[in-house]
Amino acid sequence: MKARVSLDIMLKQGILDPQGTTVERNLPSLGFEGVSGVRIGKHIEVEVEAPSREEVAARVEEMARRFLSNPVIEDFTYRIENGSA
Amino acid sequence: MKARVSLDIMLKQGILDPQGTTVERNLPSLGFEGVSGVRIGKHIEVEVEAPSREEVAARVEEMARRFLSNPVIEDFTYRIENGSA
Amino acid sequence: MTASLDLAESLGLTADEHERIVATLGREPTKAEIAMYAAMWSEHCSYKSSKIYLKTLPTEGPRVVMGPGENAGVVDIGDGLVAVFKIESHNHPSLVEPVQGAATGVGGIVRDIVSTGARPIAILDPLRFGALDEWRNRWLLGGVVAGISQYGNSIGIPTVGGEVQFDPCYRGNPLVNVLCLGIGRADRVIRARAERVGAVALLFGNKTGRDGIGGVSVLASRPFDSEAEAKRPSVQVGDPFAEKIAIEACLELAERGLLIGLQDLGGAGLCCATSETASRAALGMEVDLDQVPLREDDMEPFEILTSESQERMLAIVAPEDVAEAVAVCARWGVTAVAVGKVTEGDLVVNRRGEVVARAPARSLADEGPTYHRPARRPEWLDELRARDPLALPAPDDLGAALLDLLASPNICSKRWVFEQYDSLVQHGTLAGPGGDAAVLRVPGTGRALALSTDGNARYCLLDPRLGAAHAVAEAARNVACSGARPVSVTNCLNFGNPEDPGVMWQFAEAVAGMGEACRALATPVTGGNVSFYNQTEGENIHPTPVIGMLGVIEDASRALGIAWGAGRAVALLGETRAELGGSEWAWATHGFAGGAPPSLDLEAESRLVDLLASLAERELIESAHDCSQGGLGVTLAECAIASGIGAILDPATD
Amino acid sequence: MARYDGRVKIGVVQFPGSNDERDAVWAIERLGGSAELLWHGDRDLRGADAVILPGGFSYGDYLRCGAIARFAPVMAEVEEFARSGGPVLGICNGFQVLCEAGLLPGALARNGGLKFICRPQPIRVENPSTVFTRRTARGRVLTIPIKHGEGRYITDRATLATMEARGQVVFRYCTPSGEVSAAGNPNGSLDGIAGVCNEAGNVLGMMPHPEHAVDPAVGAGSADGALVLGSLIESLAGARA
Repeated sequence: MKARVSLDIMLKQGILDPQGTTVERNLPSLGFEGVSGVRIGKHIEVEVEAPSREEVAARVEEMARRFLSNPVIEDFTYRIENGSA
Repeated sequence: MKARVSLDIMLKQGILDPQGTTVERNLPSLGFEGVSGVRIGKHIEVEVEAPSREEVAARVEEMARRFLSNPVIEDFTYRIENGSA
Repeated sequence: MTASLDLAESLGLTADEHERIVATLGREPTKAEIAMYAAMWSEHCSYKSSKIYLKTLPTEGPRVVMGPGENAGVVDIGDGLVAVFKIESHNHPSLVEPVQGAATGVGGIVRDIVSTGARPIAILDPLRFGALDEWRNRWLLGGVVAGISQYGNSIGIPTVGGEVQFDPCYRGNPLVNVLCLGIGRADRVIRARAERVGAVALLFGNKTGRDGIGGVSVLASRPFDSEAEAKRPSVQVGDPFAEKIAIEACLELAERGLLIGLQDLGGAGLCCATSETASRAALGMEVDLDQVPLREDDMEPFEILTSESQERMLAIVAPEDVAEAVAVCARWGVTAVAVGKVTEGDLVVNRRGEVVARAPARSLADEGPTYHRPARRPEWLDELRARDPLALPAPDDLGAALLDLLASPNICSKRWVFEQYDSLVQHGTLAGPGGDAAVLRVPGTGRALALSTDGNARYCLLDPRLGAAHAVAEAARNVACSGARPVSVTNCLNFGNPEDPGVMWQFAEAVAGMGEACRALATPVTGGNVSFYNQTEGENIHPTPVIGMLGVIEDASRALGIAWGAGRAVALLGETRAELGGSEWAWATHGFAGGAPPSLDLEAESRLVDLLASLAERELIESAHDCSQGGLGVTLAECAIASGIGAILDPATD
Repeated sequence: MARYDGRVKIGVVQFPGSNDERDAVWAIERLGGSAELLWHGDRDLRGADAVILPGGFSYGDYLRCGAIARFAPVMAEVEEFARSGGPVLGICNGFQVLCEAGLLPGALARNGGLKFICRPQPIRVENPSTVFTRRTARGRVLTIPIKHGEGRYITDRATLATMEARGQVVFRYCTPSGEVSAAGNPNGSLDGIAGVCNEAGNVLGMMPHPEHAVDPAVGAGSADGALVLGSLIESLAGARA
């Protein structure tokens, strides 16, 4: 089957996110109130060809851990959007 | 209420995504087969304080259109994760 | 065994060091005190294994304004100006996360220069990696260069030189050394001293988080929610924008004369900056951790004190100037908070109304242990030295051999690397990357400064003393080839595990050789850095002392490059001998590393350097190029490539 | 506003994170104009005859290059000045700020090769009749250094067509011999575009750095940048003569 998967790769909690902090600090001066906790990371969309949904998940996890993210400073989450037989 | 919102900002279809293509080209050499259509953009998480869920959505959309994305070359989608009253 | 001894030992303090702490304090140390001593008495901060050798180096000279022991070396360059420069290493963080490890290496050395009140005008990056046929080393190279590019370009300081070398010994331990040069006013050099009782300690820059707490984190009394977080290595994410606004704020504070003292928060963070500035003025400091802006609210005192969050500075300001200083910082978008006051007594640290640490600043900053580690020449060296490079088969086709050498990783063009660096900002770069030395205009004068970084680890493997002397001599020749007179040296000493007697022997010999050469060439050492424990799965790297040499060109219009002009005569200065020991040809062609390094006549080197500078000053030569790695053939080829003009050479004529 | 020495005065905006603002001031003064830094937080152009938005990494280039800088208080004045016909030159980061502010069409995205590039770059003059290019000629090749990581110009086909028709494409990347081709294009920009102006021609954005090609002793060893900055100074002096 061919599944569209989307991953979000964010810096781990407690690790400085310079982009997030700088954007957050400047939002009020741009006229946007009541916004906090800004964190910015990567969104990756891929199509994965694999025998089963479990296979798709396994391949995505391995790819995320070994290549798409750096486990030392980043965490990742993923969603398998649709699976066509 | 205070809601956690996550946005995904991607280059519009048809606009070259060099990061995505480079990652896609390198995946086979690292042993990952059957992966295609790699596209890489930004994932942004924010907390929005607003009277209602509709208000949260309106504020997020305005912020995304005017600041968080560049409408000339980017599209955005967003999800309101949880809303605490 | 008292609880505090267990904790102390788990942080690398020995039993007798713990005993000395108990004697100094007259009681058991608190958890925060143990963390402070462990950080301040670490190899990185106290130089405990290297101190006895480093103090043999020549550090005096007519131009030296500030030598080792301060934030950076300061040298007089005339016109009421000083050059401030230093080199540091960020090897271990770069192995774990290459982009951020290298980026924060740039950030740290730049803050050392800025803390003397000087504006940084140049960065050089000597880098060393394992062999390129391994994917991991290509990943490390790409990451380190990207980190230096992103950070250095963003803070607006041109990266104008350095080197990239490859050797299998660096496979699990890349060397990321970064040199920074700044220009300041001679009458306004800022020292890292908390000079005046009652002065206020102002912390400014980024918030403090749990970055880089590494080993000390074992002290944490809260449970770690994940195994990864428990052993999170000392990785910090750099924020070049926060650095840029902190630099501009610092320079404006200095210009307005608001600074009594200034120090970067680097290794051992706030604990180091407070204890060192107080100790240098033989005073104490009262610190209130409640004032420190935190990134995470549940941080314990020991974490706040030893955090190595980036882009933070400690300024010592007179009470009446604090308001203006805070306003200057705010104008640049930098938060500045008073966290302490200079006192007569000890360094006293308060947290939520309670004294969590009290110790004499001097004992933390200046009374660290001094080790006399055993040093012994390793036996494997004799076999290596016994090999005869002259027995290697000579190439039958010299042209092909030269082309192979020019294409080898250590000699080939590094344009792929330095084109990722902004080498133009500040409109002062007379000679950028790719030549013998970087040459930079001194703003507002007719002078220029030349800078070169050099180090040949293979020579040092074969003979650490001679190899280190060669590094100084080659750096001097490089700046002389640009028309400059060598003035002073900074050094980055990258070595293996000091607990291995062979490594300590290499270190002792290298420092001795460096000292000899610096004396012979009259280039005193104004500071530097020692990095031990560089090894891969227990295998030590080759001894790699890297020398940063500063030279002065009185008339910038007389600066030289390596490109020659058409129709010019080409002369070789100095003697050529049949010496192929440790040569790049033998290594690149036959994978051979053996024999003895080439001989070195320091007196002749000194005369050669003077001759080159005088020829340039009298405009008797138009270009010059140092003959080093790869030999004469490579040197001539590089001149031709740089100018696009060939040459007909007949070595037979004398 | 009395002009104390009659020299043309150019305001150079300084954002937090700008790097080439002092280089621009130095280059303008070396060419006989006078230049003054304009603080991003002040809504005041201090009577400048023209405004330069300099190169650098305003706000660290976080989120997008120029995304935050374009909201700076000074930008309200710059937009008004531009709309009233005042000359505005955006160099590198400045070009990105002008696009984000909607003063110029299109956007600057990450280089095709994903790497920051710093080297001398041949560019071809496509429109010699703006206040920034009057000292050049159509088709002339200038060598001006580029140093950027996000310089790939993008716009949609329809906008490009109208821009071409109105001569809004001012510079294109090319080979040393002046050929606009893939070989001469360092970052994958659409049709090799290196610089564009607005419809009225008084606002120019260019990725190459003319201020780093005024003194041939430094940087890229070329003085072609003096033709661009010199054109601006000359136009202003002429306008007031």
